[in-house]
Amino acid sequence: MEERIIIAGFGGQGVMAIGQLLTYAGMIEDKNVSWLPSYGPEMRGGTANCSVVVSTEAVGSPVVVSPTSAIVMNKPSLDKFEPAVVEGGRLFINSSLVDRKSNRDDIEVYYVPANEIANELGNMRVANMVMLGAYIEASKTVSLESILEGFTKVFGEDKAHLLPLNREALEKGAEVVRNQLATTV
Amino acid sequence: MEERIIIAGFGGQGVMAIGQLLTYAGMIEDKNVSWLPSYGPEMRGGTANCSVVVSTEAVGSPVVVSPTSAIVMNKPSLDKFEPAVVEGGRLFINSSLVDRKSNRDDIEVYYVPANEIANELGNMRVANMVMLGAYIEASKTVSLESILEGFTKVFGEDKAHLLPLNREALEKGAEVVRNQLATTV
Amino acid sequence: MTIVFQKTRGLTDVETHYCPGCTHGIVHRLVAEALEELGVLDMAIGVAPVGCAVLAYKYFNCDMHEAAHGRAPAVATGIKRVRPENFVFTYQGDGDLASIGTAEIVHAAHRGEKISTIFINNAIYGMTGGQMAPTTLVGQKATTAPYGRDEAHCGKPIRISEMLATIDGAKFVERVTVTSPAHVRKAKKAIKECFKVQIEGKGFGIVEVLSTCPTNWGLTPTEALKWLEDNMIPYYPLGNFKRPEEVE
Amino acid sequence: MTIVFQKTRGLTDVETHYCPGCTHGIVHRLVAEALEELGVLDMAIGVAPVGCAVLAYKYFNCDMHEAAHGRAPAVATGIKRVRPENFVFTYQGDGDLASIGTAEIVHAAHRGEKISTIFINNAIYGMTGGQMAPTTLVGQKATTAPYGRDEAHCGKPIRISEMLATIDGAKFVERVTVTSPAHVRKAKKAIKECFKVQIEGKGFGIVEVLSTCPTNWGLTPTEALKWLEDNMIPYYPLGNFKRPEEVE
Amino acid sequence: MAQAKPKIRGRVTFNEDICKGCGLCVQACPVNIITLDNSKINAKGYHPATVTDMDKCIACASCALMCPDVVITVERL
Amino acid sequence: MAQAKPKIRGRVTFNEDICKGCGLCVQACPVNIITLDNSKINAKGYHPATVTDMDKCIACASCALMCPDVVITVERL
Amino acid sequence: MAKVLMKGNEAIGAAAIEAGCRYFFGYPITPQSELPEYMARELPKVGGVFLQAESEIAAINMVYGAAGAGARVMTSSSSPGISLKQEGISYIAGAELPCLIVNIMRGGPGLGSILPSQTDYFQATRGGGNGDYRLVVLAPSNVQELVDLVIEGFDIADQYRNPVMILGDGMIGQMMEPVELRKPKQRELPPKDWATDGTKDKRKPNIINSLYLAAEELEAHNQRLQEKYKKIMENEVKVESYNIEDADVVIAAYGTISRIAKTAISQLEKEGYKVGLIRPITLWPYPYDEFEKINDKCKGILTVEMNTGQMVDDVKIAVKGKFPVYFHGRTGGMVPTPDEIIDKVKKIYGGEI
Amino acid sequence: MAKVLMKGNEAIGAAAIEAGCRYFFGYPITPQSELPEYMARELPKVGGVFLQAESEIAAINMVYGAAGAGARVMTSSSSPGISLKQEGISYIAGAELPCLIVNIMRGGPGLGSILPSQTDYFQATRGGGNGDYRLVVLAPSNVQELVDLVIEGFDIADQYRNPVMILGDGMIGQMMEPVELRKPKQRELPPKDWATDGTKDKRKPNIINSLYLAAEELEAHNQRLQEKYKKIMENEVKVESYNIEDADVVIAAYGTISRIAKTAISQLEKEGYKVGLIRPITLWPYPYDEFEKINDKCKGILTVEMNTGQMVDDVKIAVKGKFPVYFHGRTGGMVPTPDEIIDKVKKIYGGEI
Ligand SMILES: Cc1ncc(C[n+]2csc(CCOP(=O)(O)OP(=O)(O)O)c2C)c(N)n1
Ligand SMILES: Cc1ncc(C[n+]2csc(CCOP(=O)(O)OP(=O)(O)O)c2C)c(N)n1
Ligand code: SF4
Ligand code: SF4
Ligand code: SF4
Ligand code: SF4
Ligand code: SF4
Ligand code: SF4
Ligand SMILES: [Mg+2]
Ligand SMILES: [Mg+2]
Repeated sequence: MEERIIIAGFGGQGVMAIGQLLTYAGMIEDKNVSWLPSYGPEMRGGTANCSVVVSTEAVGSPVVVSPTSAIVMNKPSLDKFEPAVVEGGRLFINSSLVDRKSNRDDIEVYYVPANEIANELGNMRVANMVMLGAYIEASKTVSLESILEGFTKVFGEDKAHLLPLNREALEKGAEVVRNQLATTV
Repeated sequence: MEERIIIAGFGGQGVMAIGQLLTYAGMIEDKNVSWLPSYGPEMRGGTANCSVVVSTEAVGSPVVVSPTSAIVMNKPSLDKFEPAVVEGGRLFINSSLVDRKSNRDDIEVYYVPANEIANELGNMRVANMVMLGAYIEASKTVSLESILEGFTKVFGEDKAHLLPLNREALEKGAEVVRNQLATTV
Repeated sequence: MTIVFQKTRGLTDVETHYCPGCTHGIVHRLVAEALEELGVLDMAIGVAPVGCAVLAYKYFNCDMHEAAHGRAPAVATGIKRVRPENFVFTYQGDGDLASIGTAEIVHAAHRGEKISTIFINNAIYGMTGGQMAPTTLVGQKATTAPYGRDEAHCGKPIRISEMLATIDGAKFVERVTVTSPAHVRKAKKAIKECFKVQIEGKGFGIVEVLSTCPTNWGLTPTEALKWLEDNMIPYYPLGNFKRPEEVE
Repeated sequence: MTIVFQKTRGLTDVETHYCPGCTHGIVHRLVAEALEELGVLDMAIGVAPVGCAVLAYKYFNCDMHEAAHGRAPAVATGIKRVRPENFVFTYQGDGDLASIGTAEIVHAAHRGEKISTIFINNAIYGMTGGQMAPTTLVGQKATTAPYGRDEAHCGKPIRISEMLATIDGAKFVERVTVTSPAHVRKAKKAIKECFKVQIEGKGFGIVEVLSTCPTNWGLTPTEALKWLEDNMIPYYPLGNFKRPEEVE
Repeated sequence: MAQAKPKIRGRVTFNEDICKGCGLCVQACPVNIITLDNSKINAKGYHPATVTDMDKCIACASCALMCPDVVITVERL
Repeated sequence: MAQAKPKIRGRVTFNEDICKGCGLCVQACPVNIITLDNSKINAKGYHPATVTDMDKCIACASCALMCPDVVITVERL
Repeated sequence: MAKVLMKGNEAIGAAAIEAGCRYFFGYPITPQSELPEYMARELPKVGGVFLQAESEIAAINMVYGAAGAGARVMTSSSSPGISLKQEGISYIAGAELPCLIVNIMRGGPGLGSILPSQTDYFQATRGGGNGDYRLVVLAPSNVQELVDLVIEGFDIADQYRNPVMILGDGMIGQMMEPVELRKPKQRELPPKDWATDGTKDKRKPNIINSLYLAAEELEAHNQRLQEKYKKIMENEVKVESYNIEDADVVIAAYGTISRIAKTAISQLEKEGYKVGLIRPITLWPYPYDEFEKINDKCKGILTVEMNTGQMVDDVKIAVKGKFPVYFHGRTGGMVPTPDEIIDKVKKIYGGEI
Repeated sequence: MAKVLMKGNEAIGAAAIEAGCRYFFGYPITPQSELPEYMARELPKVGGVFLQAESEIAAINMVYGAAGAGARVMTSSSSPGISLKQEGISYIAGAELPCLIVNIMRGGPGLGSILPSQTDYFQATRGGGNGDYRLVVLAPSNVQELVDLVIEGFDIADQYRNPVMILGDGMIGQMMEPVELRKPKQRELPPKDWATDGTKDKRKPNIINSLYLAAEELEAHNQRLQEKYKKIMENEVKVESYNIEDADVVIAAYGTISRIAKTAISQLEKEGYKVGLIRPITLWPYPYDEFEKINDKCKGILTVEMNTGQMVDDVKIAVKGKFPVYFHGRTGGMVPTPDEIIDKVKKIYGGEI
């Protein structure tokens, strides 16, 4: 198993953070993992993305060129990474901020109204966790428990009180996927 | 013909200058020439020397390791360069400042009381020219006229008035050699 | 109907990459206006630094050089010596000018190079993500001073204008800020006066502009203005430190 | 019978390579005496420059580093940060400190490094054969200013002590000379006071010594002393520019 | 109510597309007629500045002087 | 002739071998008793400094203070 | 110690502290700034000193001072900043002082970009500074190896009194991977009795220096250095190789790029190609001998780098004309993909290049 | 023009002025200080500007500015000073500006000594700075050639918009030989329409720059550079060779050392040995092809340098394992003698090494 994930969005949407969380969870589950941020000129005020690899083999290239999954939090990211997803791969679209549908029909596409859900949960900043929840539900790359275990490692012990909120966000995201799978199947 | 000359003495004795003069004269006579100063740590307050090559062929190494002639203006220079002179070569010793004799018997050795002669001429600073006069008389590497032709090139037009004095110094040096040859023969 | 304010020809149409509310943008405009108003835009050659203003060569509508970090005054010297008839300026940050480029600015001043320098003091390394600058205030946090700048460890911030004013060849030295329209007007006046010192061949001139870095200060743009006024101005007094006597 | 004057233990027995009458030698002795008299010789670590004093590491009877040209203050910083309990000093010429090493000396001062600097201002590059220094006087000839230093071309000489005195971390700044026994005594006093500033942990100190270079000035040693007094002192006023308040 | 003296009137135009929503103009306006339009997001992703009551504008150009992105043109009517 | 008050007397010793004949001590001596000995050339090639009239020495150490080469030792007798 | 997920730049800091490094002098530059930032946070906690220098030049000269005073000390920068350090590095090598220098390379020349590259290979392995000196140059391919090499690097530096360089690209500095801080093999390290800490009137002054005015002395010094370098060449070569006894094509690649090469190789193997790998871990001393082990029927060596072909010189020197040497490189922050490599290998197979 | 006797350093200055160079920015350092001193004297006479910079770094950045402003400009230094210029040189190469940089090499590493050496061969030919750039490196062996190469060097720089380096040792800087200032072959030089002299409202702004933030752009820029370098490699190789079709041993040497090699060779010929010479005049582009012409029965190549063996790498690359490569070097200011070379050649003949 080798999952090569790209997570992309505006700076500030927390794409780096969920990438790290996913990587941490993979490590906890004794998989081989790597996380690589984009840190190029697009950083300032623009979009940000990171590459995550979770694999049962040693990680080859930490640069993900043809992702098995892509999580896109805004429209520019969709435009950029949609074509790169491998055939049979998965694409997770934050449908709160992206108004178009994917035009790939050879991959699984999930539409997650992440900002709306986060809003309902009372904290816009967990939109990223909603997307992550959706992703792990669909891909089973790591378990939700591993994600939560990594939470304080990535965000620090002083963020422990936010665990329940984040668990809820992850679960809501997972729910969207389950529902979508239910309707499509 | 290849003359490889080392000229050595205290800083201030004008060894660099007569080296340049000789080189210039060689150039005037359409020979191949090079002049290379020592500029190492021994410079400050110590001894100075230069390598001159005058040759009918292209000059190979500008560094003179085994001189065909050596002109030494003081004792440390004699000590340093006496052993280096090639068999059959020439050694010119400023006997005003060097109190010992050469212990080589396979080379021509000339003893020139350069400072005394210069003193007689009323200018201690031409001791170097006395030595040079001796050298060209013995070696015939270049003519005295060529040396004089190069004089203002090396010392500047404003030193032209010193030409007669310097000619005299050169000739006195030559005389010493002629006399010495006369006695030895 | 008269136009009271519009974009100067001294700026290109390229949108800047500066963060929202960063006062680099204000200073760019003032410099460009001064070039235009003094009639030297078409003969101006600017030198951009390494720092947030690294892309200034895209923004000023005149010939530009991108210099190595800190070396803008040396680059400007090279240009000015070749083209004494042109107007030559550098635009530098506090990491660039007050840290790595200390020797170059001091000696441009010392030689009395007929160049003009705009010095953006934002008490931080903006471009590289908020490291400490020599101008960072005592107690101010930076990524390389995570517990706040500690005087015992690395001294008090350096006051560049005061230092350069001791150098004879520096003929114009003034510190301004751009935290309010009134300050912006004063800053522009200083920049123009500084530029005139070059145009009149009198020597080296520098305008230090206390500037904000909302991003790395972790403040909103308006909070940043206030922080600057409350914290920087008391340590870095505004005012003119030197001008050619005739101008005074 | 008492010994009024003898060679200090602070100097090794190695004969210096300095030209006859060069005042580098006097300053060496004063520094060595100060180290001995303040009881820090055995814990001293000195930093030699690139310049005529390049071989100072052979002359001072304590641990020594030979630094790259101009970088002695940075080298001293590295040493002092590792060995805060030791006494660390640099000995630098005006090419070394006032030209290539400008940034390093300014920032050692700015950080308030607890090191002491002896700055030999002889208005020339001695070691390399008499090129112009930033401290060369207007009109003074040098091999790279063959027609005399021209203010219009490269400004007036820089006054380092005045400049460094504007920096907070520089706690002791004094300019002295060694052209007479009286001046030599004053110079020694300044050096000792400067060293004490380090010993007491107060910050950075520097003593600028106006010094001769008979060789490259083309003067005899005694003429050189006079030239210094007649020409350098008027431009470089002697005196203390800064001392810690408590000491004053 | 005091007699209004003949008032200078102005008009400001925002090049909305390049506004970064920093709010410096908002704070600078002496008559407080600029706000950030939270209902809009421009191409750069910011809420652009806009004038609520143009009639009150006195063409003082304070907004323009403070704008780091040269978004604003000011006319005196 | 005025009555001589009890005078301080001194002795200076030169480490001649390392003297560079610069003359700074000559100029520094308030009682003018140092000269360069033109009749001698030391190992370094210089005319070393020497005292002409030791009795006049007042042990002021001016010579030693000015000597760049630490050639001189001064004693008070 | 349990594994933790760390960014390469921060892992360097953690490893250095683990190795006993207590002094860091540096200057910010992307993409390595997380390292000084980490040191600024962590060194004070262990009684160490982080100091931001006024420039890279000041930083390397502070390192020179600190190393001479006997400390385990390090500095780091990225390409243009490393260029500025060249004089200082030459002095440190000349004075034979141990220290660790990290170069997290970015695109060049000049200001270039902040994206990853391997474009300072020549500078690192041949000396960008003046004189005949060598750095031990270590090129890790993942964060664990980075950590291991940093820790061992300090020992190598101390053992030989020689500066050691960690040569990484922006990628390894920025990426996160699981790491464990573990001790390297024990080395016997000579005492630092040459360090300056004051004579305390108990010994002759110690002198840190690279100046030898007399030709004979400087030559003798250079001979000593060369003998030391010979010893390092004999003892410290590190290389990973794979299947070179059997391969039809051997890829030579170092650092993160070697991982991409590995991905390409396993893909190629699935398609039936026999492709080997030589991954130099020490770029100096270079593992020339490893290339002798390549089987005779090998069709060629493909060097892959994020530059325009610098290690190619060493590969050519190593193979001595026995095999053709091909090159694939990307520059400016572009990263070679497995597909590009696969394509190139197939072309070599097919005799198309 | 008649021949005059000139010191190498001064001859460089005279040649530069002859070539139209009017701007010099430098900093004193032995053994090249006569060059700035000459320029300080002579440039004002021809309306040029000599400026002593505050440091080598300032000097090279002044050159960057002046070159960008369209001037023929030069700087010079010696080894440690050249190390300091590496960032600046990388910027100049990156921004594609023409200029002449002179390195009159001295002993290293570090402060080393002031005596002649050839110890910056790697730095000059491989780039001591960051990034994939190249300097055209010219290595004259006598003062006349020095003068010729300086004059042509300015043209090469302008033709390719690339910095050119004159790499000499302290010996060539200090020695006097007869020289004649003569024009090189005429080249067609492109107009400097990229230079900054103010838009005068007649054109778009000119920008001098080496920053390309986007990977694609920087890669494209590097590709352009590489294409230019390829052209230079095709057109500008200069090499002198002697008797390589027949020699039993070929000596490879450059600069002044090649003269010593020649002396050795003529001595050896007298004794009946057949010894050839390859003397690269351009060290980059390197005359690799010349080595192809060496006859098959040659027993080996002896590289002679005043360093510990740097050009040896290029010789190995050139001969591709066809001949054994030997080395003889002296360092620290020691100069190889003809006798040493003769001895080494005889040993190669005798199979003793
Ligand atoms: C030689 C070199 N060192 C370091 C850097 C990295 N660098 C880029 S910008 C910068 C600091 C900029 O700070 P400042 O000059 O204050 O400008 P600001 O971004 O705050 O406007 C640094 C250190 C570099 N590009 N080159
Ligand atoms: C990087 C570098 N640049 C230049 C030099 C050459 N150099 C040696 S000493 C010196 C100047 C010394 O002058 P100063 O500091 O005034 O000392 P002084 O000799 O006058 O005492 C220079 C430029 C060098 N060794 N290293
Ligand atoms: S980082 Fe700071 S200085 Fe740079 S553009 Fe952003 S706000 Fe301005
Ligand atoms: S050159 Fe000048 S400074 Fe140097 S030792 Fe001689 S007199 Fe002193
Ligand atoms: S011109 Fe003045 S009044 Fe009008 S909007 Fe701008 S700041 Fe407000
Ligand atoms: S100041 Fe300019 S950029 Fe900022 S909100 Fe106002 S118009 Fe927009
Ligand atoms: S001690 Fe005083 S009096 Fe005696 S010789 Fe020296 S200077 Fe003259
Ligand atoms: S001062 Fe010293 S060196 Fe000079 S002459 Fe007197 S004793 Fe000799
Ligand atoms: Mg800043
Ligand atoms: Mg000096």
